[in-house]
Amino acid sequence: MNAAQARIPGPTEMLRIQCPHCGCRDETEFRYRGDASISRPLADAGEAAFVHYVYHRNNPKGWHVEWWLHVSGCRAVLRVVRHTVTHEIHSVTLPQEPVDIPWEAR
Amino acid sequence: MSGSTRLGSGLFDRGTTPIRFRFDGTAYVGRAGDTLAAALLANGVQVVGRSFKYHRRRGIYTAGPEEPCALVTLIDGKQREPNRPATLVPLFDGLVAESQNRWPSLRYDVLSLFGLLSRFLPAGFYYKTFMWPAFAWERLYEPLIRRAAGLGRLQALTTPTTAPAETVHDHTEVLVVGAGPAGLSAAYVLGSTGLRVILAEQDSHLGGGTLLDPAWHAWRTALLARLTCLPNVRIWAQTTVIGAYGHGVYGALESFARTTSAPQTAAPERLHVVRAAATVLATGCVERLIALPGNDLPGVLLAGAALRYLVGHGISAGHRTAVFTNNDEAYSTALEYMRQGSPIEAIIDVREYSPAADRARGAGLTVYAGAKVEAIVGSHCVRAIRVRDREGQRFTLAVDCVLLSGGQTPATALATQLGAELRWSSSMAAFIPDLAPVIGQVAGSTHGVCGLASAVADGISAAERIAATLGLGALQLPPFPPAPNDAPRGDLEPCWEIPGAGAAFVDLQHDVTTADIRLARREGYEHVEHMKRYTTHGMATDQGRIGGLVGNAVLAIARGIDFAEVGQPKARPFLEPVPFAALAGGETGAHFKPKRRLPLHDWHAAAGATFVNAGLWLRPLVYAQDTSWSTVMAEARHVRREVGITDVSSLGKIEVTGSDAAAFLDCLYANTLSTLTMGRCRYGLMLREDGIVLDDGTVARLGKDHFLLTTTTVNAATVLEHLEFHRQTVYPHWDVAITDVGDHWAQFAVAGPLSRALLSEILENTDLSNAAFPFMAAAGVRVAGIPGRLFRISFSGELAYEVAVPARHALGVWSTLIALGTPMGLKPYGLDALNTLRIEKGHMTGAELNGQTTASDLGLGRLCKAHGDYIGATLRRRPALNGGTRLELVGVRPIDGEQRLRNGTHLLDPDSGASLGFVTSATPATEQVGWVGLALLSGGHARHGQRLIATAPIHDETYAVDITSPHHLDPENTRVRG
Amino acid sequence: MREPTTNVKIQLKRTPNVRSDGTDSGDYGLLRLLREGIFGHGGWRPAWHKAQPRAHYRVLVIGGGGQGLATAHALATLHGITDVAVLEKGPIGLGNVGRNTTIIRSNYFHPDNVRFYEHSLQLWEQLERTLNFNVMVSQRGTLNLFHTEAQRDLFTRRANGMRLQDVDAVPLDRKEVKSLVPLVDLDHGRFPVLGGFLQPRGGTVRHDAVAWGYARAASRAGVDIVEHCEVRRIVTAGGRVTGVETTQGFIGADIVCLAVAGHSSTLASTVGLQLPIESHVLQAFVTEAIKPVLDVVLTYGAGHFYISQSDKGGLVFGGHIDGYNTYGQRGTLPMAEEVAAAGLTLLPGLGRVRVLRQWGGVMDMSMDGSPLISRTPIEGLYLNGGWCYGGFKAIPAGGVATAHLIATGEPHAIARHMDLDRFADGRLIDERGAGPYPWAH
Amino acid sequence: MSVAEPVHPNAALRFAVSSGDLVEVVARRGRHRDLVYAARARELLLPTVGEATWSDTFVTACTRVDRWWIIGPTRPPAETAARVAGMLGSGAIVVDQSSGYETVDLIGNDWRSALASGCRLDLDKEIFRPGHAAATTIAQVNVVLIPHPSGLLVLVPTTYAQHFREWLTHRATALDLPSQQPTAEAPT
Repeated sequence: MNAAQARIPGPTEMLRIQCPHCGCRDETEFRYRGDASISRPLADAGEAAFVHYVYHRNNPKGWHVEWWLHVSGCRAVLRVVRHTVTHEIHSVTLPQEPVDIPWEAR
Repeated sequence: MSGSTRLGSGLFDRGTTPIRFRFDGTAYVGRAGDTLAAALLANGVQVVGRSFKYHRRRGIYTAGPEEPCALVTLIDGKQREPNRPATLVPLFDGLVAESQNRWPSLRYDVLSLFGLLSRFLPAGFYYKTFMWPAFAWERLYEPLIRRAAGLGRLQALTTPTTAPAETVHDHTEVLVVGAGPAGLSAAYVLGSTGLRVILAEQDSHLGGGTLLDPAWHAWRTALLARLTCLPNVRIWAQTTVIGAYGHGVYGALESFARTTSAPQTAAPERLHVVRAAATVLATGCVERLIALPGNDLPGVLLAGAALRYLVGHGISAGHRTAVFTNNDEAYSTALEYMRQGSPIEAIIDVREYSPAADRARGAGLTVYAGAKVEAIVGSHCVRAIRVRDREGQRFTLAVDCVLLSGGQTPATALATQLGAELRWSSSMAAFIPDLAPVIGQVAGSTHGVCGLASAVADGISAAERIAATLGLGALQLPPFPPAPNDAPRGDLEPCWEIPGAGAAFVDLQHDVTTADIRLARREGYEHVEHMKRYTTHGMATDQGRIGGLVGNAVLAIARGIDFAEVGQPKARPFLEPVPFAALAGGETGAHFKPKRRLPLHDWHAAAGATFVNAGLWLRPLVYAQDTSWSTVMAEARHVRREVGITDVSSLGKIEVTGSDAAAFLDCLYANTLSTLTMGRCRYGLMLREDGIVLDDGTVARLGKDHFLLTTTTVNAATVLEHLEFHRQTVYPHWDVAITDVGDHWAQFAVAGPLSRALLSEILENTDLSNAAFPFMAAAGVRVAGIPGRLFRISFSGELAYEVAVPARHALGVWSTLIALGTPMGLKPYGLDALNTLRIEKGHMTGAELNGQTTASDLGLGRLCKAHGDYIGATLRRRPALNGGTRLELVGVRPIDGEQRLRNGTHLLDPDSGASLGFVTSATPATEQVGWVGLALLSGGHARHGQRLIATAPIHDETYAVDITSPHHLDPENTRVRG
Repeated sequence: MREPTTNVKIQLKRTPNVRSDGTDSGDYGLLRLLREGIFGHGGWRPAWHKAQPRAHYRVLVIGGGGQGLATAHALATLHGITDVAVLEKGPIGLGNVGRNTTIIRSNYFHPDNVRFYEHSLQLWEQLERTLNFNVMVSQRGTLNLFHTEAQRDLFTRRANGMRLQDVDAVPLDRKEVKSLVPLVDLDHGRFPVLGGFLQPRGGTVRHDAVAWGYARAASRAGVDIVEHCEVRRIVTAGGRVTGVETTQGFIGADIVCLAVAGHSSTLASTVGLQLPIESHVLQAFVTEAIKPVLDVVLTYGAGHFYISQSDKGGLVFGGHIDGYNTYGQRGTLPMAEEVAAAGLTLLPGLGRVRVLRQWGGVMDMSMDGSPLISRTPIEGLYLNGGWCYGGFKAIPAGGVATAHLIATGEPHAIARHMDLDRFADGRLIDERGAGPYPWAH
Repeated sequence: MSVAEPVHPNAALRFAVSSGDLVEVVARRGRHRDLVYAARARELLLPTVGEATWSDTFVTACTRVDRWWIIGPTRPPAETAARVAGMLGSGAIVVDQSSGYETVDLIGNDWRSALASGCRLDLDKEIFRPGHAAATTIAQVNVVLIPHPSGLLVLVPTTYAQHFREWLTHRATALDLPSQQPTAEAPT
């Protein structure tokens, strides 16, 4: 662990997600839908591009952009920027909104 | 028997009515307000249990949840609840308890022999032995080790007698943990602002340290009176915060004291899930022991615990007591003992000087300063102590009770779970947490603050900082009751271990000694986590609260490093052991998952159906209690020959609407749906992006921009999510609305050669001729006066229709169909018959759509669009997903008509004997002799006509089968199009 | 006991403290214990040598967990390659090998997986002798319950497949289930128990001892075990591995093997490699020690719950992964509630047993739920990872197979299917048919 | 600031099952604003997410973007849906859900304590009050909660409704709130 990571307040595991529509809700109301930093390739992108899209992941130890479906609430798909060590949530946005990534992760 | 006496009344007494209880078969009497531990002490019971490894005698060591020794089994009728610390069990009339880990009795325990062999059984001895001869481990050693396992014996009824526990969800602005002087003050200040506050206290008495100091009783009473007047403050006594889970979420376990031996109906605990914007951790300290020979003998206990027994219960722990300390706290106990007339033989203080020693001497107590207790002596319990004084003189004092105090260790577990940094405090010789202000504040003695008045001030200051964090600005402090000042204090002098001959224990439950820790270090298990795991130090039910730090210090000294550097193992949840039942909450047993009921559930039940679990659904399996193949086949043959009706309401139903709906479906389904004409249905095949089949169903076009999708029962929620996810993330610009109408529509399949005639009779003004309503047609109809929908689709392979009506009209419509249809031969059929019919026809369900098969595997490759993009289009073309040795769908028939074909049977290559695949679905045939089935078979499409060996070793069956097309019945579809 | 089917037993050169059959020549035993007992245990020495890293090794294994230590052990004892170091960022054995629910079994669907895990089970059966360290293998049986006919069919298929490969599998009816595990409530749960399938040779192993035993045997065979040496970066030149940057400086190597399941992606990313892996947390729980009540490893079929009782008496149980990427090792409350609810539904008699601790381990969840023992696109860089939650039971075979791949350049016969290329080709080993959604496996 | 919810251990938790009609309205893409104006012209208020409005005829609640639940009195099948569709015009997709959900009306003030064990939302009466609406999960069922001055409306998917009612009765028993068996009366 490098110095920057060591300064992050310790692990906080259970999630509360600030849904832009419903307010702060428990993780149990949402369904995780994976990495949101990758987008579906265009139809003619070829097999390698789709293999990459379906199977390969950055899986970072740090900030992660990911999809959560608010399945028990508004059923919106949310783009959540979350730290995979501390579970700190930096931002929650809708798919069509610009994503806000913390400067450390850029 | 020596031991303790009840000197008078105590703060916790609730009247003087005698409370009768039994321990190990002997009847005793205690007082209302006692814990079991207090009542045992008062009755002079010194030995209450045996330790885990060496089966040494154990007495009562503490007065709280940190108790490592006095674990008992509570007996309630036929049930036995093991491992309850007697210090936490409130006494009630008729309580029955038993000591543990001894046989045949507490006094004579055969396995105490282990104690004599202890020199051959050091930490980790089992890793080095029991290996020879090879067979003996399985046959001899391992069974013996397992038999010796555990402390108490559980005896439980498989159906619990109490109601299931419930989990309560709570929300608050501030959670204050600990109702000592700091916690009470913080809750009072914050509560006075109007914020919602929850104050959780593990103890059944609020007040913490103020309970044990009579000078503070007035303050405590006055503050509690003011606090309870605040309606926005919830005070939970007997509630332990068991874990801090981040994002402001905490688990808290509330216990309800049992007051009677009458059968209990309510759950004895309740789990709270608390969400708090900020928290005050005023969790106090735990007193720690000093490692020295004999420190585990019955009659040794911690000084603070002894004070609690005396002030709270009026009980003295001994007749002739010595105190061994390295700090000022223990002097309060000695002074109170003296005040109440229980003799203190001596105070042995490792320090050269402290103001408390002066005060004690002034009060007439004997204090040996700069001295040490080198050993506590006694065979069964404490008889004497061996003291070495400042000058090095050794002498023995006859005592029956030793009060130890090795200092106070802040309870830091919650703080570290919240990410607090720990810093070593040399004045406390312990770690003190620093919490990030956005999360909350640490206050009182947890924060390293000594003295009750200082704790109050620290609690107030923590509350002010929290108010500032929450944006409340400067506070007008509420008026506080007058409080005494703190006396001047002397510093603690660290004292971890008094080396000497004999075992000095650091973990009293697991019998871990300082020698074990040094051995671990010598063998290279020198990291604190390795030492813990190798010796099991701190892994007992008490989690090493009173000796954990001592053991780690012994390790640090052995390694010659700093305490701070040796660190300590992570304090994981739970802070106090949580009963399985409390953690599980109410959604257990029959309520573990919801039951989903069909709209016609009651009709099916009344018709005598046997129900089967299909996911969460209850579906009629057959309309009989006899579920044998003969009843199933009677239902299925009736459909083949006449007409049957079955409830398919559990199918998923999704409406997709909007000007881009057709284009959207073309992207989500592998086959083309935009070319579907209005009033028609089409089979739809949906893939995952990796090219594997996700689900299948029918798609009906009800309007230009209006489609109705059906999904399989099991995949209804998955498909809905799949559609919603892709609409929102991949196709967000399209005008598409997805609406789940699964519960709105009830749907019935009417199938069989007579189905057209029957429905023509019943449906109003509807021409069902092939010309007007061909195979795969869809239309709105009125049925029994209700507007509904009619589809000509077939899962059974027969001429068939599906009728859909709003669910609240299902019973009326179904009843009408049954009433009018019965004279024409209509009979209901269940899921098993439906399954028989579809297997014969070669239709698939979850057994074939198993998440591993491709469209090509299932013989549906030709349906997939050759051009254009859709989910799964690219990756389904990967070479390993097509042809070769892929498992492909085939039909299978035993050549012997008598031979039963079982699901899960493997199909072997007759030459090599290698398994080529397996049977997924099998049924007796309706119109032919024998069994038919579907199988997934390596290279199966090329194997039609081959004869293979079927084998099911677990059924001891091997026989020949023929591989066929999966369509056992009517491959030309003449029946469905008839 | 059957002989394991290890294919390669070439002794390239004499390795210290290793007999010709690859077992440790050993000095742990009853007599030694008695002698030390008499003389005060002063003669014991560190179980493994605390090595300082040298400047260069032929093989560097990153990760002092079960897989890494077993790989190094197999390199030294089966292939005579002793110029090996295991680098561990903290003390060894505190990752997943020290955080799991200790279960071993070989009941799988995919024939290649059955072969691999069965080989592992056979190696477990003689591990005490191999390591001269009692890891307390307890073959008490693993019992999977089923609650629907569809589940019974799947288990039947699996059991038949296992029996065809000479692996033990026994179907049990309700009565037999009840007599084996009297605590089970067959009838009152939401999904009554219809029966079960037992693998009698499945069981549990003392997990910490596995790490210590392998470390000791590997160290005695000449492997350097370097603790507190965190690898920051894998170093390459011209497309091949040259060594690693660590907190103790650069260490050169011809071959580097990643055995850091849970954190494979993080290290692979230092050479620009993306893996078909996400890291997810799997939780485990232990209760207070009670006298024996459960004699098998029991798996519930109607919810995520499995449980066994340790030799110390604690009931060890677990459930499903939390289901989102994480590197945090602590348990969460909703999962604790869910697992306990499933457990109490199956075993209502445990209601008054108290749960002592919960914790989590970070899993390498692969995209098809099966592991990776593979070369990588970078020459000299090998991967042992993607274990999902099956890594513990695979330790002996995983070590043997990884060492074989490193030593011979060819995949071991039991692990040919575990390569990285299978994702691009579509040769997926998706036991559950859950698809490329790691959180669903 | 808020005040903790008092518990009345002897009061009854009553609940009734309404037979009212339910319509789900979806705004077509890009037509949200038109739709809200069109509805307002017909005196049908379409609130924003998390809110509910009450008129003499309809209860309208919004728990999803661009979507509304409209609860009205019972009419012959699909008539309410047709009526709403007529009011809203082409900007809306109107789906009859009258059979898709059961409307359970919890009457009295005890619903907050009754739901505290199953519901993860903050039900404090200062925080969740009439005019609000929320979709959440209770007893593993996805429900919509619409508080009103004399109680709470709960929309429960029909096939889960019996499970939910059994759970509610069980909760009332556990809290010592004698529950009244469901009746088929409409609450409005």
